[in-house]
Amino acid sequence: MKNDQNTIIRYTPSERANHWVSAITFILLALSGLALFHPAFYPLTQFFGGGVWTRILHPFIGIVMAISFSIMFSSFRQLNVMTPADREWLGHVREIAAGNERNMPESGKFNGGQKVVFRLMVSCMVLLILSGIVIWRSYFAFMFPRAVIRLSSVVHAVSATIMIAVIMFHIYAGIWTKESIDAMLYGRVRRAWAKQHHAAWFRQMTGGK
Amino acid sequence: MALQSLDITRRSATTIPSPSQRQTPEVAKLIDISKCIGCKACQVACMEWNDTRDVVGTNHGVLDNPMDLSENSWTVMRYAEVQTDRGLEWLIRKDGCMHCANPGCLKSCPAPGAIVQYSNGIVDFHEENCIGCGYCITGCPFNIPRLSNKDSKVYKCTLCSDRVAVGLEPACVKTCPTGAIVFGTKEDMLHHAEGRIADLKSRGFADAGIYDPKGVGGTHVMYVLQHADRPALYCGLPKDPSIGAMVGLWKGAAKPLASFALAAGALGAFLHYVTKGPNKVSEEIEKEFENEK
Amino acid sequence: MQVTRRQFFKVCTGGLVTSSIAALGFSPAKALAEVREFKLASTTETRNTCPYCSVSCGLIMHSMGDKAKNAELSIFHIEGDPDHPVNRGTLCPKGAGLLDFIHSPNRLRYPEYRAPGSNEWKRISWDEAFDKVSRLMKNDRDKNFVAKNDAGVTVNRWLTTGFLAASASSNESGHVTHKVVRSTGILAFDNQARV
Amino acid sequence: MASLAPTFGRGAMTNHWVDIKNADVILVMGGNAAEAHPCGFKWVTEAKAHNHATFIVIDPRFTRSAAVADIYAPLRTGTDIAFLGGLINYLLSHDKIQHEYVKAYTNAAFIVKDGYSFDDGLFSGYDGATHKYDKSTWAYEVGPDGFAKVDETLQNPRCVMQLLTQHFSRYTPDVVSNICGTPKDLFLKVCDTIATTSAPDRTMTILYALGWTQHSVGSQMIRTAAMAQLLLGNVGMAGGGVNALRGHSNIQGLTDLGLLSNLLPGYLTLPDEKEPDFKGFIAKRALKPLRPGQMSYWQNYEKFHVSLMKTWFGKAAAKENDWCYDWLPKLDKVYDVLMAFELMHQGKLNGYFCQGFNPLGSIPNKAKLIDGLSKLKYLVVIDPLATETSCFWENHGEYNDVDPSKIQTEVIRLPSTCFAEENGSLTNSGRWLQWHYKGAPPPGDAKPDADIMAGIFLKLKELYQKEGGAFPDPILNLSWDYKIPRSPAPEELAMEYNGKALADLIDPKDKTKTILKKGQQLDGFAQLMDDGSTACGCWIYAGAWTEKGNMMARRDNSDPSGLGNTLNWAFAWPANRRVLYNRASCDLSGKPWDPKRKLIYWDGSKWTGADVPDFKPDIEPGNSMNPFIMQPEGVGRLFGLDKMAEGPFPEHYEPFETPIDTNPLHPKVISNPAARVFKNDMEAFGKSKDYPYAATTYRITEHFHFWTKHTRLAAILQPEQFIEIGEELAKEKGINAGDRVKVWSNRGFIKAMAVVTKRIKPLQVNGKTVHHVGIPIHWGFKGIAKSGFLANTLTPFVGDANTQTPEFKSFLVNIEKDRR
Repeated sequence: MKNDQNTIIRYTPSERANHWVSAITFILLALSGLALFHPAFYPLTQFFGGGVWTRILHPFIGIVMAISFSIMFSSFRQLNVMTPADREWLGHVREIAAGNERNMPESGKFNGGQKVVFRLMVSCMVLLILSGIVIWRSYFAFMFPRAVIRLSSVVHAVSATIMIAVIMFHIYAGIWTKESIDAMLYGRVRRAWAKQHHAAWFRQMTGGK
Repeated sequence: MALQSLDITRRSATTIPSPSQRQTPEVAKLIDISKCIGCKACQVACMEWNDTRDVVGTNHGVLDNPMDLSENSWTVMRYAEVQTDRGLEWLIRKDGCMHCANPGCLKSCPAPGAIVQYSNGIVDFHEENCIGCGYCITGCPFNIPRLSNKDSKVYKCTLCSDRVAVGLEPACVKTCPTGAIVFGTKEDMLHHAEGRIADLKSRGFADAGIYDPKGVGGTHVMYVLQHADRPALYCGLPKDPSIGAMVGLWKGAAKPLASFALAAGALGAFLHYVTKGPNKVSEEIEKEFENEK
Repeated sequence: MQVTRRQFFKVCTGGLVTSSIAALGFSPAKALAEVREFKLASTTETRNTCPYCSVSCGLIMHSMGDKAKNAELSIFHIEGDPDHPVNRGTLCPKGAGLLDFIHSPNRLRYPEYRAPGSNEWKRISWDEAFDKVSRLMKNDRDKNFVAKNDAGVTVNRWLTTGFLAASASSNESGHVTHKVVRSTGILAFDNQARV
Repeated sequence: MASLAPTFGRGAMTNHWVDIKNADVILVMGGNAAEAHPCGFKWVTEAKAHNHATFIVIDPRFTRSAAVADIYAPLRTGTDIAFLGGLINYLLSHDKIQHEYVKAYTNAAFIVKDGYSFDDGLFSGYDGATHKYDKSTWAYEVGPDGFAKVDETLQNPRCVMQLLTQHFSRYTPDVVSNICGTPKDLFLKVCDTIATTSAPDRTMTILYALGWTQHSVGSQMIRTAAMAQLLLGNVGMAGGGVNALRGHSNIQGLTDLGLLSNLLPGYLTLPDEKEPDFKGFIAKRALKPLRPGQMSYWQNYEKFHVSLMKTWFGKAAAKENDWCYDWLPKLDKVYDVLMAFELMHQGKLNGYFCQGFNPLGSIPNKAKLIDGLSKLKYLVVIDPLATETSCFWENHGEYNDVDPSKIQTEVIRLPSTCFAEENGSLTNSGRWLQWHYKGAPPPGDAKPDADIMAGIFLKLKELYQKEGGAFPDPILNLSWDYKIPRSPAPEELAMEYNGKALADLIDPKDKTKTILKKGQQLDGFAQLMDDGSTACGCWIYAGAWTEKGNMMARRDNSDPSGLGNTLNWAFAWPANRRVLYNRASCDLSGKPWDPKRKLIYWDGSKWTGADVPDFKPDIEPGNSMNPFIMQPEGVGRLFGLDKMAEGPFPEHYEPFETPIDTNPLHPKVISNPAARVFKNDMEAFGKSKDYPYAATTYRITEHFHFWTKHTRLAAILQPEQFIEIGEELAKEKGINAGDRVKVWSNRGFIKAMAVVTKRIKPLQVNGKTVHHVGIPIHWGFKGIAKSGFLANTLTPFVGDANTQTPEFKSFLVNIEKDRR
């Protein structure tokens, strides 16, 4: 997308780069995690060089994602403060799902839905990291009693499921809302897109024009 | 040997049933603690047969040694000096895999075929399939499997599946000098235990009994206890072991629920997309910005 | 852009859908399981007796090799002899570990000699060893042999060298040892019966 | 052993391992069968499981045997005679003896010579200067017919029964409890249980080992037990007897073969220098019956001796030279291993051979041993393993702190094969000779012991042939007609000790019949002759390799009687008998006391049954011949005559290092008055004020002496040296389990890990609290297990007065936490 007047900057290159690090590591984690979670997904271990490599790599990839995710968290934390408008937006969530955006209140850079997603992801990430360390057999598991490990195993599985579901939703939202992916791919969005989906942000960025 | 691979009741991380038409008798090892002198012959026979050697360690102020199960010690004697109403009793328990009918390790294992349960009741680890995640350690109600530092695989008592497969008793059973460990069909072992319990009762052990915990579906390694009412006396033998709610949740409900939830989510998204169409920028706004082009 | 969307679509949705189908029972994972190969399937079996305590448990020793000329037998497994009336196949911890006695790194392999004041062993041949021992014996015996005691009675004894016999060597060794030792007139002769 | 022979006639386990299953009561005392003999101990658990037997353990420590016992009673180490004396008193005073048996099969009715007395700790005839007894009064009254006098009513005040009752009447339960520290109620419970076996249909077996022998009164401890068994009628019975559990796989065999200072094979004895004359030598040993009609089997002594000499010296042994009588070395005293090390210490020994024996670990007072070995000119070690003895000159820090440059001993170390690498036989505790086969070649250049002895001998012979020298005759004439002289085959040697006919043997009853042709193997010792027509290397082993072949290799384990006498499995001496004195299992009329234990019986024409009769097979019941056929009087001895050093009846003496400084029975005679104590060793005894704790050494089940520290599997099970103390002492001394402690006696110190246990409890003895310190042996400065101290650094250099077995089981130490 050209860097012309029709577009405005939504994400900086470093934000984009970091997002994709998180995204890629997440995909790898989801695939390897699912492989170890349900036998049906075990063949996914082939992507990682077999079961043993999957077991070895998964926690290290997790660490990369955790670092990348925490950078993302610190840069987007302020932008994800929930406002009354966001709450109102969330109250109309069924309408937007049905394709009717008319009654939606104006959103800032992130709408209420995105902020909920952000919160869910942060919570899951914290749980995954903590529980992941507890069940990381090679280095840490021997430090914990088995009851804690068992609890952590459940926490890890449940929070991972939620995380995957939320990210699936996140990805679908990106596909469903046309041109959104441009923002994360090229950093810029068309002004029309910005006005349509994030009117308040659009105003803030352009002074209303 | 090839046939043996068919005589499988369960395999870890495998959703399809194993060939299960052959019916082999269920076997069991019975450990009569009232006959055990704690000589550790079973520990040696186990290492000798299985070609493992634990480290030469140090003394820790007790007779136990090696102090715990390890990837090389698949069985250890645990010594408890207990003061009961009969005076001092030295209760010596041979610890090792119990070969549960409903094995927590197998349930927890994510690697297909790394843990199998044969139709004779033996729960065996197949290290070549093991990925070293240690989930079996998490899932075991008796804290038995041990992860090797050398190869990151998990090891435990096989009940000498290689010996049993050719019609021999396990190495520890054969060697036991006092006959505290006996082996046979589970039915015969239960019968043998009855006789032992009657003898113990006649010698004043009113609470003598068998340890074959139902919480794990019964075991293929059973104990005769002088004090069956207090298994904890025997170096913390659990009273009512079971796979546990957490492991049940993790390896039980969570697996299908999560899979279906995710599948449903994906399907829902797809249907939403094809029914409602994409969320594009509205015509009005497109027009508004038309001029700018 | 379109391509990118499709990629996401494929990876996420498609992957999950096929996985879900697999979850319904079409697992491609193959789990073969076999027990460890039975290691005694073809060995040379030899009957023996445990050399430790006096229960004298029967043993079956399993050796690698079939006694063919070019194969050197090496014992790799020992277990109790189930036919033996006393041990009936059982072995105590010492007996069950006999394999490591046979193969102990501290087994002696060669005759060795330690010279007076020396701090080391020197490997010698059997001939050298027998020469040295017999020479030391003869010198001492010739010098100190007592043919008659003070009262003039024939006593024919050699008191300046002693012999401690084994406790686990065979009766045949014991028989020949006794013969040899008494023929020299040694009286300071004992075995481990006391300790 | 030195007490079983005087009591019953033969120094060996009376019964055998499998027979233990027939017992109703099993007493383990002076031993720890579960730890030291686990596979033999299985027959205890079998007796419990299938015979509903009661199992009693008496030991200072709650051992692994005690872990499966029905009754456990503690006692202070070294006080077993007091305990068993109390038992005898209990049996007599509660009339719990088997009267018919005692009257017929023991010397209870025999009249003891006038002059015999016991007073204040000493028997008649004591000489305080030499510490020896004149034993002439310890004898029977002999009538003009040459037979001992008896009183069948047992009422004569000089009869054994009366003297016995009087002697042990002092051992009341209170006295026992005061000396042993055993709670009185427990003592009585034990007595009560044992007393039940006085019934003819109940038996008790006693299993003991070095826990009895390794005391300065060890032999008398065993004798007390043997006497109790006679009173209960348990000797000769299936499931009865006094069973010495030998420590090593072939120590029974090597003792049978006479590898001891004063013995010849088959319990024949070497001549003393006071016996210059062959006839006198034989006459003293070929004992005439002391009662009418007795077998007194030693009457055949000359046959055994002559046949031995024919084996050793072949043609050179002839009637004319009294069968080489002069070639045998004559004793002036007994040169047991303690004496040998004393001589070494005095610089009187120049050369020493250690064949499969590690005396540096096995003989008391290591410091003295190192000193002695350092004074030798040469030391030859024949062993499969790198023993401490062969390396005594190596410096191993505090474990063996010596300076090699100052040790002038030449050491030659010769590698021998181990069991797996040779054919041959071992004799187990139950007297079974079992053949074994080679499974692999030895490592490196190691050779069998027989080849090593042959190599040394042939070289020595060559030197004497070439150079001449001191009295070479026995060396030059030693028979050595093995097919390969430098490597005598085990089979040849076995055939040699079995013996063969040197001429055709004619049946004395029917001169037309030839029993054996010249050169044929003997069937048994009954065929031995005193005219030089038979050769036999060990008369009790005759029958081991007959014309039928190797009887020791027989492998038929069938047991038709169910009593465990597998008569076609291997060969048992004597004459394949499995239960010694089995004639005593029947009453006088030849009917088994207990039909369930029908070992042998009289079938109207001969003795027969599940065992080989230990009796003349055609002697009818009712005849006066009695079951103990080796004894001139034919009966078991309650009164031990002059066979023991300290007295005909056992008496409690304290260990030489006693924690109570007195003997509550007779304070003037504290310890064994007849024990041999060397001067410097007496000085090395410690006193209870400096060394307040009673110590005892022992084996643990994971290890075998000093061998298994060289094997990885055993080293894994118990890797590091430890000692055991009770919780009370640990608390007093501020020692926690797993602390490193220092234990020292008047002779040295060791350091080890502390195992603190409930299994060792303080005992109340003579108004004093006595704590025990348990000291397992097994570690040293060579091996795969962690290096440790040889435990004999601590032990006193004194032995039993009869056997010179060292007092490893009772001495004094002090202990503290090692604050290094």
